[in-house]
Amino acid sequence: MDFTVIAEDVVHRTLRRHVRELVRKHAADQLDERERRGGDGFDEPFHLALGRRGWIVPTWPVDRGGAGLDRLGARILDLELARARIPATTLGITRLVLPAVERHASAAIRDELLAGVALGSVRFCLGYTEPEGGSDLAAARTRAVRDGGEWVISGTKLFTTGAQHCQYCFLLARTDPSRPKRRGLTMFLLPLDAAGVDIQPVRTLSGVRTNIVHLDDVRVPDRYRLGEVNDGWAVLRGPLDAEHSIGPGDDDGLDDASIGVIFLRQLQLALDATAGWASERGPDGTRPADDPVVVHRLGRVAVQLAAALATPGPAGRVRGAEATVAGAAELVDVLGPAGLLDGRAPGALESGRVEWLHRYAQGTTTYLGTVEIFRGIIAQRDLGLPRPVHPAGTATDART
Amino acid sequence: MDFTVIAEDVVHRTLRRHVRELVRKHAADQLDERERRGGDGFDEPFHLALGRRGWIVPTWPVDRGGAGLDRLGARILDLELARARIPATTLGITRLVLPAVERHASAAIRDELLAGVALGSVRFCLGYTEPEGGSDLAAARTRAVRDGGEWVISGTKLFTTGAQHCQYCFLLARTDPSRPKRRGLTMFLLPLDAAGVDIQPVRTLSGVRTNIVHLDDVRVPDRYRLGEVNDGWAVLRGPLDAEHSIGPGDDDGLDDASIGVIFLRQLQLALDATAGWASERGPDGTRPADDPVVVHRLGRVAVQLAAALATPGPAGRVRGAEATVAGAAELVDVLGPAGLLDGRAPGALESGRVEWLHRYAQGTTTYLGTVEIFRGIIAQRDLGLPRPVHPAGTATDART
Amino acid sequence: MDTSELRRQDYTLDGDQVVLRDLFAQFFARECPMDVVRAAEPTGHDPQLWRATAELGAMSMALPAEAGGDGAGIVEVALLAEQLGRRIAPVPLVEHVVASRLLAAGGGDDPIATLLADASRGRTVLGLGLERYDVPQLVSSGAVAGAVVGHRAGAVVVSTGGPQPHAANQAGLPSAWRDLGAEPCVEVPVASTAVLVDRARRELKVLTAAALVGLTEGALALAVSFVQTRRTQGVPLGSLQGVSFPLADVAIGVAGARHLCRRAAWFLDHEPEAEPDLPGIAFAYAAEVATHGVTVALHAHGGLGFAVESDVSRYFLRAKGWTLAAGDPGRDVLAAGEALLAKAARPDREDRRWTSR
Amino acid sequence: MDTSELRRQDYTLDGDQVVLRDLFAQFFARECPMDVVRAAEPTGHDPQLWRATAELGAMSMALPAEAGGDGAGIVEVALLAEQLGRRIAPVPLVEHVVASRLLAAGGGDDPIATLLADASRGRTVLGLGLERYDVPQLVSSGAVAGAVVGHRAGAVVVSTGGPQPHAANQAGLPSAWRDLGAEPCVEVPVASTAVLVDRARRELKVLTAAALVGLTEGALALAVSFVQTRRTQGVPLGSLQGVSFPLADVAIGVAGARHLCRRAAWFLDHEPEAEPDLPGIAFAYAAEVATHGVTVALHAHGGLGFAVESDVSRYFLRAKGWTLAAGDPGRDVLAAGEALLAKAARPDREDRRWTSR
Repeated sequence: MDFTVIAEDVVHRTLRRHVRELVRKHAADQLDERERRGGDGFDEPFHLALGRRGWIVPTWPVDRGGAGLDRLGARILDLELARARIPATTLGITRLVLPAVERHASAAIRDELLAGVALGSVRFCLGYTEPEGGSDLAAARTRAVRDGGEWVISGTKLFTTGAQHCQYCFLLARTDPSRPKRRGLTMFLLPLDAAGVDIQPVRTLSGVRTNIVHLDDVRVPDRYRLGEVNDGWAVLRGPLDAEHSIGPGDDDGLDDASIGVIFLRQLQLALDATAGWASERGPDGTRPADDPVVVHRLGRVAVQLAAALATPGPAGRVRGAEATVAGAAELVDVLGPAGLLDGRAPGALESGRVEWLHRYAQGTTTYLGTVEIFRGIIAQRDLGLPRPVHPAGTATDART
Repeated sequence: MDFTVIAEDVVHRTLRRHVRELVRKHAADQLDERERRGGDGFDEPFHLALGRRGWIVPTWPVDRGGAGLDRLGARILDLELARARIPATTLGITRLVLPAVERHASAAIRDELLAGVALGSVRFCLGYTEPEGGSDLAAARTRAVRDGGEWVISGTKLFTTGAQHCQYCFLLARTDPSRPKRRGLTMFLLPLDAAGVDIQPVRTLSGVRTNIVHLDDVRVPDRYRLGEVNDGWAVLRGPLDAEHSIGPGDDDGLDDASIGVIFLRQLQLALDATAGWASERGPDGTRPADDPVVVHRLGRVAVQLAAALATPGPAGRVRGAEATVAGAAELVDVLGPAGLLDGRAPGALESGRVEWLHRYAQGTTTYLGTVEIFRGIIAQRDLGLPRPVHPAGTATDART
Repeated sequence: MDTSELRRQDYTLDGDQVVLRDLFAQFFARECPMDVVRAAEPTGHDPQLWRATAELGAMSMALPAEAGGDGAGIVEVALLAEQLGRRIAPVPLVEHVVASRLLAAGGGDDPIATLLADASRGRTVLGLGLERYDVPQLVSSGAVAGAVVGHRAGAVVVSTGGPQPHAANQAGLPSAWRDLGAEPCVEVPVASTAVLVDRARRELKVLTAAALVGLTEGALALAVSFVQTRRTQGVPLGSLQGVSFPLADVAIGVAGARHLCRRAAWFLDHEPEAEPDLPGIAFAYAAEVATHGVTVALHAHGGLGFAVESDVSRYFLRAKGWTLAAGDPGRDVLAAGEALLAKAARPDREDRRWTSR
Repeated sequence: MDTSELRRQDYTLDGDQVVLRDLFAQFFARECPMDVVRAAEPTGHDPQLWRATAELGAMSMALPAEAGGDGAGIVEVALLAEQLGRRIAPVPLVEHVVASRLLAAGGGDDPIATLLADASRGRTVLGLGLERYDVPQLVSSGAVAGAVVGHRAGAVVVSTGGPQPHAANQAGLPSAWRDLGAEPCVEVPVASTAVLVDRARRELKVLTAAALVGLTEGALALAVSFVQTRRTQGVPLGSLQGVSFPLADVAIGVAGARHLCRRAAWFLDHEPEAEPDLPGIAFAYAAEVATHGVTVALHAHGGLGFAVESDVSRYFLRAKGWTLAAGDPGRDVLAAGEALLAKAARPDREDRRWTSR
């Protein structure tokens, strides 16, 4: 147990200064506002600038394209980027997929890919979900059929956020429909510039763009396969566990309790904004903070936020999302109708931050796995409850 | 749509006066307090007194033991009994079972039984639930085996509330284990004074006694069978639908929205009591009602109470129970630790009414069918969602 | 609500009301498919639908006969509001009807009579601005309302400054900031401003609650239809309790909120002073049910619900905005607590407990 | 909690703490099976368990070395409280430890020193009475506490009136009304009453929160074990999402509340002024989790949970009583709101937003 403020030595202080300078130089502190108006979780100049400094893979050695930072340095970097509210969806996904690429990519492409990732020129998006399957990833129907040294891939993938800025899609495909569903899957790094790849934008409530990717007989050389044929589930597992906040992690207190912190940072900003609003006199001369019921309602959000931030693993994912949804609704109620104005409308409160949060929050219960998936994981893995029994006789294992 | 105060004519006014006189004469307005200290939902002298006036079956003609009341008269009677907080568990269950007895009892016993019910000398308890089955009533294992003109019945029934004061148990038993589970059941009116019946008390959190009834080779003449052999599910259906607040009902506005009103009357009493407490100065000189946060919390309970009272059918059962559970917890918090004192302890608040409600409430989500049963009914019957699919291939129909 | 009181508890619609409800339901189903909703999003108002609604008689039905109306009550308008909500129709009808009824209390002289006649035919949109008169307020139909009915010390007034620039908002409402005090304005001669404004507030709450009931039911219907047709893990998605139970909870909320609205509307029409806190209670509960309901319905669609193209997302976006246009439901919760405490302190309290003596 | 601050976020127990936790867990599992809990119900206190707890060193561990203690912190006592809660042990240890630490601030002179020495060996039960001194207050261990530590204007005092008649209560607490001002009493010489009483309140909240975490986990364990072994509709009861998801929600609450308690305890020990509202937040959340958790756990048992004989009913009965003995969590929610607003109004607010400039 340790919650001390970490003493920074001169190296870390310098690093922090350098990150802030980079942010200022790229006016990256304004990306957040652009993002809320309708962004796509990515800014190429800034991403490449990170790459030039080795900050995409900060703990890798400099000669591999990293910055040779220790874990503390990497934490400082991440906190500074978060503090500056840098949109980091594609950065996060690229980092999530990276270990699977390191471990499973063929020798033919690995070094080039890793170097590209470090530089910022190679980015990954996820190709898991399909129109029919929902959160049952193992039901993937996208077909990959071997044809000599190539695979011919057809199917449709949803929620391939960032695909328009990425070079590869971390793709789950069915290679053997005759085997039990998890044993007939193979992972690929699908080059997104291949013929037959069609990326269609999908706008989400938060303003962020995601995509549908249609694959129509896309020919992919075998060297873009990750891991063994029909062993895709094992390859997928690493990124999936990381995304689900499962796994041992490091014990040095340099990780957040759960990946839910991504949502909760937004809730915190909106709560602080609402508290700021409540502390000032409105046009009618009253101070909302003088009303105990308002104070109590803000206190409720503060308690839920603190609890969610402390909740670990998959539990933290669920609490993070649900605290964000409930908190957003409460803050909107407190602000009243002006709190729902578009940030650019006259009289909008707090630049529309709460209005945006209210829309954004609705994605958090699905994004990176539905809360139902996580409840299933907790019921089975933490509580040891029996798996749901389905008619095929195959009980569903939520620990996926 | 009609919520007018109903004008009472002289007959109804007289009836109301008579009910109040009966309550006063039996000091029945004190039964409530006794009940909360640990009652059993029944007071024999009062029940018999009701019978003498024809008020157990108030709408039956006088010559059949009723009071010949119209539906308005019956409503006045029930409201007066509720206002006086008469414990009426056994009365309610007896009335619930009565239509099935009228319809399905053999000629050999029917008239005697109906006359006894009207007099108050014949009362019924429910024999549905078993130790293993939980709310899956159709899984009943209590066996009834034919032996000439008799049945030999063995098994165990839980939650046979009132059995110690009843003459018959409305019993669900399996008569043919080889048939699909709902088609091998038969209903009986099991005489509780038969040899082999063992009634063991079970105390509940609310202080009210329920029972486990063990049946060990109890011999029951065939005339106590209700309906056809193996057709018990159809016999059970009527009382079950009534209990579940399903069915057309009458459109004269003389019914409560749902059976949940039973719980909600208790919540209302506790809320009124807490409001009364909050309106007075405490020992430290402050008036809780002067604190807006207290007012807001009481307001929340008031809103939930009003909503639950208006919610019809199975939905009303769920809201009634859940509003009672949540409301009790909130009221306890508002009262503070003294609100949890036993009603007889010095300094107890409002005679321990809220303390008692907090315990009582926990039974309401199970009593007369679990809230999960009702959610299933609503999902399938009202929303048309598909039934849960279980491995045996038999989808579960919640509409039972 | 006194559970021992001998009142009818009849929530059913009579024959005429069923006909009316079905008429409104068919009207909005026909005139307001989702593409109409989407097409109106930039401004939040569809003038063609507005005219059709006027032709239906929706704007005059609840006016007194002297004002050319049919003398229908809030009960009937609530049936209309529910069906409007069911299709999230982009017309600011609820505010308009409440404002018209408030104007109608001013009697039959010009210029009020002309304004009212225009309003009852839909030629003018009336907004409602019941917040403080001396500071600019966000009027939910202020971008299309030719006139806004408000009040200042002791007087009901109509500000006729005409539509103001649209204040874009999440809910797709034709909102605008209106500074009523700065607009040209006419005083409406009424007997008691306080009583009428209070009455208008209560009507607004009940009708908004009814619209929210319809809105929530509409979102629920989309979710039910979605999970009925999808499969997961080899079984229908909607057969899983993790999916069906939350939807059942929404249905439970809708059933109760609908009844509560009907009750509140009936009391407004027949015994407005018998349960004065009921409109606020119905509104607070309908708001809670809507907030929860649209979130559950959207989530039931998985990631697809989060797409701007999904129909359910349109319902989600309106739930909060429609609510807040009628006030913060937290205020009504507080008021319900105050009403409870006022009753607790009443001298007749002991009388209601006669059996304990 | 500032998500951008560079603090360690290490919630894990170190080796010594794991040993301690396991020791406490084994102790209560061994010494406090359910029959001990039930046997103690009439008075809410088990003197034999009390003595065993004293022999374990639980009453002296968190006292300073000068007072014969081991100088452990609230972190360690919280580990103890959690395990005590896990078995709903009928000993008023939390109040006793907090009261002892408050006394220990008074230095080493008699009669305080003797009282403290007795308390640290369990020979006297110390109660905590931090409500207003001038009116009788319900002291959660007042029926067994020889002395109760309280405060009046500017002074910490110990009232030594001895145990008072038990006030029977739902939670099975050894509560009694104590009129501290009317009992014989000793003033405790301390530097700052306000600071120490505030500190004691915060300790009480954190330790109560820890006890509630253990209590909720205990109830959850019973429910899990129940639904693991039952079948319904041909499948294991616990395999239905309608059963397993609510239990998962309880587990989610327990995981978060436990971490929040650890964090709050650590800050009390190391930087008490860095996050002063954290004890209240941890308490409010643990109370919410416990209220919800015991209800879900009881309900998972079906009708059997509602029987007095069910073990889970004992957990249910204690959750609220243990909570309220440390105060109304609604007050702490309000305080969290006040702290937030105080921060919002602080001049350094803009500094925290440097990137927006």
